[in-house]
Amino acid sequence: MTSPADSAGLGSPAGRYRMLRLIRGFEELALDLVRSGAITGGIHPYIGQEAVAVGVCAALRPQDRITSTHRGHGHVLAKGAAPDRLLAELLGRTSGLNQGRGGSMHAADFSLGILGANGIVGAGGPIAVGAAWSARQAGEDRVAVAFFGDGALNQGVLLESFNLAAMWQLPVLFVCENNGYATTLPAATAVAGSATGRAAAFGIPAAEVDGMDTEAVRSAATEAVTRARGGGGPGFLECRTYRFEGHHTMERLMKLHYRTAEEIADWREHDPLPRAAALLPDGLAAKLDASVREQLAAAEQFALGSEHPDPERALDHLYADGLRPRAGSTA
Amino acid sequence: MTSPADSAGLGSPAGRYRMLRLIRGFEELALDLVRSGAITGGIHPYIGQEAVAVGVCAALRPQDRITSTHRGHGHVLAKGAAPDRLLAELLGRTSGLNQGRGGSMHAADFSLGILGANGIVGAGGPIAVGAAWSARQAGEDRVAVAFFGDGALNQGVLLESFNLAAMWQLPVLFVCENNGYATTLPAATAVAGSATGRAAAFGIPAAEVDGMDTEAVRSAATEAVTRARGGGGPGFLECRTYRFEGHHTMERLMKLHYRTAEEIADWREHDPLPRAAALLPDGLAAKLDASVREQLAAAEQFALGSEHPDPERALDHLYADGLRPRAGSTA
Amino acid sequence: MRLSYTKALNRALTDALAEDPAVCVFGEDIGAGMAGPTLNLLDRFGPGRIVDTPLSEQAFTSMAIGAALTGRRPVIEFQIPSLLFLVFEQLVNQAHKFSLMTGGQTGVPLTCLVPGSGSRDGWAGQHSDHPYSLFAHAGMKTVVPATPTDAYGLLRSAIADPDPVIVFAPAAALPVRETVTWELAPIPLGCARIHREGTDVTVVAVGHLVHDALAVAEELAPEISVEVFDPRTLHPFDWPALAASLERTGRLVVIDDSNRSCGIGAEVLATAAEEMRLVAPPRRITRPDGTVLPFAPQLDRALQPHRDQLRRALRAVMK
Amino acid sequence: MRLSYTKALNRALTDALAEDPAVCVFGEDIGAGMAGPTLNLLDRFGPGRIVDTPLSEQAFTSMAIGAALTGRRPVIEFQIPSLLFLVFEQLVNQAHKFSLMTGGQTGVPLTCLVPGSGSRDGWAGQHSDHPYSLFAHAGMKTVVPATPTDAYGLLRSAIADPDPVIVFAPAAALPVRETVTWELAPIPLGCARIHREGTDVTVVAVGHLVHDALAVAEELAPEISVEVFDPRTLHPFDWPALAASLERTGRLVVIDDSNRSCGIGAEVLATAAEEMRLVAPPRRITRPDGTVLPFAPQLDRALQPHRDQLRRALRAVMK
Ligand SMILES: Cc1ncc(C[n+]2csc(CCOP(=O)(O)OP(=O)(O)O)c2C)c(N)n1
Ligand SMILES: Cc1ncc(C[n+]2csc(CCOP(=O)(O)OP(=O)(O)O)c2C)c(N)n1
Ligand SMILES: [Mg+2]
Ligand SMILES: [Mg+2]
Repeated sequence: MTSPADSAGLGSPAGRYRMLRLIRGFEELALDLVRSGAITGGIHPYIGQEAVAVGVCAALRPQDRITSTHRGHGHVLAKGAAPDRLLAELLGRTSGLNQGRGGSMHAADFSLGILGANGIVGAGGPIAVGAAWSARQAGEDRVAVAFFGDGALNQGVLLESFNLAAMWQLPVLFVCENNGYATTLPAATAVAGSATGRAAAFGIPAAEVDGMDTEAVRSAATEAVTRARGGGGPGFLECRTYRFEGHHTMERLMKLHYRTAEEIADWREHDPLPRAAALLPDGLAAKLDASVREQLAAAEQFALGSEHPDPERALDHLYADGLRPRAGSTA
Repeated sequence: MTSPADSAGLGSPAGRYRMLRLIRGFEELALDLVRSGAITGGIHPYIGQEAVAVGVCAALRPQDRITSTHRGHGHVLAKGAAPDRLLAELLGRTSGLNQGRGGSMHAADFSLGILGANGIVGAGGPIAVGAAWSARQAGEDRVAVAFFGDGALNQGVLLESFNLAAMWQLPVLFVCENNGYATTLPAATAVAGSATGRAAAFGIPAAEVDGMDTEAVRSAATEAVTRARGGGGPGFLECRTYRFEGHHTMERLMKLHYRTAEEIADWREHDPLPRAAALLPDGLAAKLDASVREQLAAAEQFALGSEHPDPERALDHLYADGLRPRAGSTA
Repeated sequence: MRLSYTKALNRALTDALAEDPAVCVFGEDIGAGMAGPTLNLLDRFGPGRIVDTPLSEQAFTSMAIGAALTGRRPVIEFQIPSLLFLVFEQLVNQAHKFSLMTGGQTGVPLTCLVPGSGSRDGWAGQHSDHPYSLFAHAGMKTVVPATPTDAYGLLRSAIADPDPVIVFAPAAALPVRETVTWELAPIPLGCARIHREGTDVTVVAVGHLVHDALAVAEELAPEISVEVFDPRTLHPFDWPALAASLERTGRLVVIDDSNRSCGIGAEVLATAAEEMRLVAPPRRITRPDGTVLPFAPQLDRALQPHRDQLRRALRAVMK
Repeated sequence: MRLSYTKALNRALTDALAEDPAVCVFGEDIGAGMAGPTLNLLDRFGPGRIVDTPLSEQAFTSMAIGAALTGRRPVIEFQIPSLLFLVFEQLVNQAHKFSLMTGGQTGVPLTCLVPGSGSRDGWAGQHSDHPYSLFAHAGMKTVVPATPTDAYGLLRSAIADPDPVIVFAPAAALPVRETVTWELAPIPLGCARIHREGTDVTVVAVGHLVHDALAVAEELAPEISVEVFDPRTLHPFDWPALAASLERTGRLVVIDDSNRSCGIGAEVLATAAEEMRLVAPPRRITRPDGTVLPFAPQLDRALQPHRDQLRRALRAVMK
């Protein structure tokens, strides 16, 4: 098992590029494993949106906390989770981050401040607000970040949490990854007004940023995080981005026509990876690519070689106090 | 049983004054009946806020619809419900609007487009949006109005419904009665940003109006209702107002210190009744007062003389198809 | 005609929409027909009646209630069973209560459809609940069809009903296909179906588990004569039919994919123990108390009711 | 010392806050102590720990979960039982599931307190539910204390518990007072209490109905020897204690203020029928199926379990 990188690894352009590549490579590998049937249930691939996770997490300290979404692999990796253990989680192995109990949509690593991906759109927002409140209560200068999509902008609980964060000036950064769609629904037909306007109406400083540009995201996030850490209250970032793949791997089996091939091709022109690679000295990107390939090959080997959980232990951890619930049959 | 007035009765200053007085008198009578124990459970008195209900309903046609709140008597009366049947409802009699099944917090008269008071803060908002959608579907030019308090501005479901109304340009008017408090919580410590700014962020035209001035409310409501009826989409009114009584009649039994005596006295200076009376020819207000007194005396007699429901029929109407559920005991 | 379960739901929606202009559908990605039951509805009936909604379950559920209060017959499709938790207030505290609280001034003809309830392998804890017992407790009319024909007929009746009805289409039943040689037609709510007669034991099986019960009944036929009883509607439950079945068999096993405590399994055992003929202690097979389905497929499956438990329970009640 | 139920809750909160700086309270109008249990807490512990919240139940419940995930022990006071419907997703789909889904990385030490659950005369349909069975089904630890001492002790244990716990304080139990001559202390969750021993029938009574059961037991003492069994915690339920009681009596009546179908009454009958000694068919007294309490006091009362039903049921099981 490799030791987890921490978010400090994102301090240099090279570190950030490497993380972009790691996420991209991880997702490609996961797609293969979904296709082969090794990963049950499929995933929501993050490919195309890597600059958001990397740019934001580059603005964080290891003790800061995040909440993530159904499309969470990028956030979890960028915050420092071990790719091999994340992959093992996707494969449902005991060496997984969650011992195979959570899978893609619930990957978490509390030791790194990763309070979990979440299967319910918008749910992570107020949880991050709670973490921010906690930090202030404990007298710690930890910041919390909530990642969510454009779809979540229409979830009441998220809007409620904007109000609480603003009212109480909590150290939380709301990061909206606007990839233009909630599954098949275009944001333009779903979000009245603007994302930033919505946050601003609660008195939250809100900025829009090119979500395909890691450095732009990082600088906007750094500004907001610095303000929040200093007691200046919450911030909101709308990162304009795009997912290159379908909403979920299931989509590959369906004929859906909600996006045109041209639109996808256009956005691929803005791929965050070449953009980040261009900032590096000649040849470095290729070297980093190679090291990521190795890391992922090792991760795959680790994960595929890990144990499947024992069905007898299916109810482990249902209660934190160890309470054993009654079985489903007495016969 | 008197015949219900319809909202057209609010077409003249005299009609509006009379309705203000009717609501005020009704609430005073209800307070007496709570004190005497005749009304079980107490009420949320509307005294002080009458100009909002009357001003808004004066902008409506009989076929328009409203949803109301826990503090709903004013809305229900202004939309034309018979005071005697509303009072009978508060007393739990079979002649009540809801046959004694609803009480103060659920008073409704579907024949007049009154889709009900509601015990859950914010719940009426999206129901009105649904009624507006329905009307458009049916090709009718009916408008729907949702009344709610400042407290409801923090309910996610209401914020969600702003988005749907705006996105789909539905004929609905959101009326926020900002009386400064949600029970004991001052709006200033609960609502980040402004009420109108919050609605405006969804692209809803939003105006603030003096909620103690019936004519100002009426003119702002008329503008919004006319626009909505003509296909111009939703509107939002923030009516600044005040309740002269406690949050609920229970409050009389408690020592709560969330408002000062001076504050209450200051707001009483803005009582909507004298203001509306001043617009009338000399002596008319006194005449209308007398006619309201008579009407309420008759209502009281009617209501107190009405039958109590039969406990054997406690489950009547549980299902609209007449399904009789199993009893709570077979012995 | 070969009819799949999903296609049956699709047909029911199509026929209801065609028959009654008041019927309309709300939900996420229903324009694309993503979950199946709404396929092609948008093309045929247009965006005025097939409404692709933003991710605002609470508001659009309440909106549908408002529409139902004013003459429409809305159907809502929910993508995941746990979205029902998100709109629990709207369903249980609003839709269910309007009729009584208004003294019968209105019904709320709202239908909620959950295609893919229960576990779908690999969707993990927040997407795999089977919360029908919660709604039976609250008193909403609750329907869990096991077959395509029943799915069609019960969904039609749900839409026509003046009260709110919730229809669970278990993920494990979606692959079921039937050769249908008869005319599809509405099936009344509240009527059980006996899929197989027997004289020794009555097995009450809910939803997809009807098929497991039938398989086990066949398998054990030489040994035990099993009656397979599908309630189809959990509330109102067809108690007279159950009493009649127990008159014949006197023995009862329930197989139910909801959590054990206070599940429909408990209700069936309780009512039978209280009011019906039982010659041996009854048994139920359920998910464990308070189950959260773990992600790993082996763990997920280990917590769902399975055939082996049913075999053991049948033998136990025969002892 | 004369201790009221509400004061006992107030003491439990005060003692927990004083003992552990991680404990904090969220809720509406708790600064003013409006419902009773939070009286004077703001003065003593300050706004940093006693947090008067805007009317955003979903967000502040999730916030409390976030706080619980990061070292705090939040208590939320809900003003009305139906607010639990509004936060059903947050409680059942988030708080309850974190421990298993994270593979044991975290607990969620969150306590939800509902002072005034069930009917309060005249509050009508949306304010009068008693939804504890829903949470027992979902698997949240669910507590319904009947007496001031138990209210104190169980609330203390709930706050100290590493899992989410929901504590219902029935409106009809709030007027109960006790003369307390002992030291108040935590009472472990999951342990039933036998208020009165008997040899003929075990009456399982939930919450305020314990007092009705005791009164009826006294009254019928010359005729029937009634054991009054208060589960105190509905999930986890103290099954061994019930089995032991039924070993003695062999007869069972449950009196439970939740809806009939899939209520805790059903669970007790089912488990007893399945696994315990019963010499006569058991009985339960509940609210009717799918109850919505009408406003008029006579109608409201007619749908709640009452003593006369209990008398009849006791005589019926003795036949
Ligand atoms: C509250 C809720 N509603 C619906 C779903 C089903 N669902 C899962 S992801 C998704 C779309 C989310 O869109 P967005 O927030 O933009 O995130 P993206 O998928 O684009 O990353 C939907 C509808 C859900 N999981 N939770
Ligand atoms: C969702 C919800 N939360 C809490 C309550 C309890 N409650 C009833 S009225 C009220 C205050 C409402 O304030 P506001 O919306 O400003 O209306 P007002 O009472 O001032 O008219 C509260 C907290 C409720 N009924 N519904
Ligand atoms: Mg999106
Ligand atoms: Mg207010």
